[in-house]
Amino acid sequence: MTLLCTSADEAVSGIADGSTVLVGGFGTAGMPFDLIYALIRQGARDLTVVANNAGNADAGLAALLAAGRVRKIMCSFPRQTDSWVFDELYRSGKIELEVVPQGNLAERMRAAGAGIGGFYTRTGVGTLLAEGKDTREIDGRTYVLELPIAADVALISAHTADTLGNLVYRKTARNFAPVMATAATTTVVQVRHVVEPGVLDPEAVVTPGIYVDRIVQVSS
Amino acid sequence: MTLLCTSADEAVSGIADGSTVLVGGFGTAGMPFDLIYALIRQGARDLTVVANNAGNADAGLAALLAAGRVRKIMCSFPRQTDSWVFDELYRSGKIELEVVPQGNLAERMRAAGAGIGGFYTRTGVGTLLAEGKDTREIDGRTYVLELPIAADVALISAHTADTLGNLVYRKTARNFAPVMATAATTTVVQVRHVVEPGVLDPEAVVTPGIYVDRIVQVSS
Amino acid sequence: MSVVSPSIVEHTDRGPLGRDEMARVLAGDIPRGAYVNLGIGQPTTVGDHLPPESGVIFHTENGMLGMGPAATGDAIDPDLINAGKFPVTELPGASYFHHADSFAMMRGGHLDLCVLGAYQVSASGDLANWHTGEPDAIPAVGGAMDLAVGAKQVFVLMSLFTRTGEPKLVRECTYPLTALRCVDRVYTDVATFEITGGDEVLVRETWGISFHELRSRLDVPLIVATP
Amino acid sequence: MSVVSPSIVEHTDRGPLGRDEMARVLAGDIPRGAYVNLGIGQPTTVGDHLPPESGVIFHTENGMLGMGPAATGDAIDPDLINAGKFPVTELPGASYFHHADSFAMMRGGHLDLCVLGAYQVSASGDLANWHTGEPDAIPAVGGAMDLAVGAKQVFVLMSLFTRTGEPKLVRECTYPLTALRCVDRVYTDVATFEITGGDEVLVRETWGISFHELRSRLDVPLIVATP
Repeated sequence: MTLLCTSADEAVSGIADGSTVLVGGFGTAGMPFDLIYALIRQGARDLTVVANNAGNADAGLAALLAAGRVRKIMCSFPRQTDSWVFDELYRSGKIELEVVPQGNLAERMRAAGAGIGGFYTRTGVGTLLAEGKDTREIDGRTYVLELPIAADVALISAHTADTLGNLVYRKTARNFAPVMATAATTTVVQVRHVVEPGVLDPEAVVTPGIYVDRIVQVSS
Repeated sequence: MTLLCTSADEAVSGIADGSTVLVGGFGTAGMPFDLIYALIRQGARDLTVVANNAGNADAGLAALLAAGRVRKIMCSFPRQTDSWVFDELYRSGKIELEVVPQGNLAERMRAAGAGIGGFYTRTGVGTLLAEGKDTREIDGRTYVLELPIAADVALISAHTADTLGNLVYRKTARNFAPVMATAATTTVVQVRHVVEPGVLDPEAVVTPGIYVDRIVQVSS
Repeated sequence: MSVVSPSIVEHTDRGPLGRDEMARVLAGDIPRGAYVNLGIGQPTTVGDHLPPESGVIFHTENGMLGMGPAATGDAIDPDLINAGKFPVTELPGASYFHHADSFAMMRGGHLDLCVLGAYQVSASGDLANWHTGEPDAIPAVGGAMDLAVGAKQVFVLMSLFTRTGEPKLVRECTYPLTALRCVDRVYTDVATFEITGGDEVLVRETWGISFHELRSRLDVPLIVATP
Repeated sequence: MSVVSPSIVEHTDRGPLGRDEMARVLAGDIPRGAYVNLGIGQPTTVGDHLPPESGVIFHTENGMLGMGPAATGDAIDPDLINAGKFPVTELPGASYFHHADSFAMMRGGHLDLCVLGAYQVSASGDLANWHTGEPDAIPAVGGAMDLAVGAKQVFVLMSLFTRTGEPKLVRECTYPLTALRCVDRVYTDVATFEITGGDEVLVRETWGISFHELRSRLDVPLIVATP
């Protein structure tokens, strides 16, 4: 059952120290800023964060990093022109980094959500990022075994939710959110609009409510 | 590039003897009847058909089986109250059957479309349907390795296409079609309506046109 | 050590449950707001006892959440069917998705509960429900193996004995398996059972039979709960 | 045996191509109606030479097919960006999808072509474009490894020499690899190359340099096509 929260603080309550937290967004598009700031106030420490980037400028994910709450980040593209918070933490040895090819990041979270124990991919074959991983020849080609990324919590952003938790997104702000929603024990969503069941087109729902645990409406 | 065909016969032209053909539909919902009848007229033989069922009554897929064109069928649920065509062929040894759990059928076609060389699933562990397949312990649980199902042709049905091949479906007639569209070298779609690009809501397109090779509009 | 006394409800003043009563008993154990998949055949009838007001949301593996009751008359739409291929309806808040997404939902452990029929259930919760194993039988598995391993809880709904009187709750399944150690509860016409994960099966309630008589008719070690 | 004579266009009456000219040359080799992904940085500029009338359909890995040109002024929408995180527009017939679907499209071999930048390309088509290998460098791979193995054809767009004059088309890459044997063509400021799959690289066209001079400046065996 999906819980409609009255504040972002309520929505992130109970996140434990040491949790693995999926954070939606590609750059700032789709980043759940309100939930991240609430998580900073909530105080959970020693987090492993999974996200595409390692924060932009001083906002959102970068602010969570700057607050010293993140032990490790798994992402595809940490190095950006405005990723100075991460860059400083990384160079001073204060944060662990696991670089994951973007397609593996998405597919490994999908696997966690879909009950797949592991999958073989050609991405990374023969590169540093496949070192130490099992490989297998299938139909004459070499593949690398990749394992699921499951998480305790997903913090994502969507455009509109109904009160059953069905979600629709807007344009490329969709990005990782639907996959993350499937891969976390608790999925928390900030949305711009909340509507009654029956308002969203059932053919166009992207994330069915079964994947959504908590919703909070934020002013955009 | 997507080709708009003027007839179902044109849409199925060139399908070779011995092809693997994915046939959409769950029971009769979403079954591409016009394409199947065109395939019967076209004459390709010795086909391997992948579908959820093995045909209902004497129509559609059952008619293709009755015409003696199918060497082997891979499906999850051949035995139905009205699957008499298949039942007779099977009992008289005239068709080969590979029973695949429905989730594996869908996931194996997705794997083919997604460049996944194989995946580990718990479905089937310890059963007849996993005999002879590789297993692996992951995180203390046993999984079975399943391999992709790729095909030469997919015959599917959709509700509306635009001329770039973007597709939307209607209710549970969607079923296997979006996955099959990704797993075949040539994807052929029968649709009820064809519209210009820009008419379909980009947020609600289910099958992007990149997966669609041929479209034919049929009267429903 | 606490004193163990039987905690079981025995309805010996009546006969076994009818099919509709069995479905109602099972339905009564489904929590409000649960996401539920009902297998084809008798399990589908459980839905008759869970109207939309129950808050239970039904999944059908052919690509829908929020499935409503059976469709009749003008509401019948060939594009809107359930896993048993019967016409159904759509409730407010429904959503459609394709088969890979539908089975990802199932296999990924997101459904709270599924209800399945069975040829046999073993004391350790092994399920056999897809193949009689007879040489001329046409096997058909559908989504049973996926549901059995994927749903958070698996409830079986079946008669406890075959027409020839053989028990279907057994020490070890003799029919080909659907999945290992997957069943949580078994709802039958004469008793409801909980699979404990140990060697013994727990009996919760009986109809038309006493616990002692039930024990004499099954080859499975039975226990009752500590109150 | 046929008589082999050089089949190459040598533009020795001018200097090397400018960055915009490089993008235009590459764009000229993209077939009408192709599905194309342009990598971040210089590869993105190829799109400037492929207006909507070209029929080329652009994929951006952050979840869109049918991406239009850069957005400016009021058309800027923070929810609509490309893989380089710059605002873009939507063309009629566009579609949005999530990241796993977007990379399934890429990794499943459905994109006709991707254009990537590179630190190095080897004679056999190995690509190095994600990591300088320097100890204090922050590695960032993004979607490069997925694109390199997934697209039907991989075109590299890069200057042929580093600022210090080192060739970037090499016998073996010394930088950490992105993918093995994935590059089909290399478009540079002084020449365009085809990776043949053999030991030698085929030169198609040169600018501001002759084939013979080019051969003297690279440590890679070069050939020209049989006309």
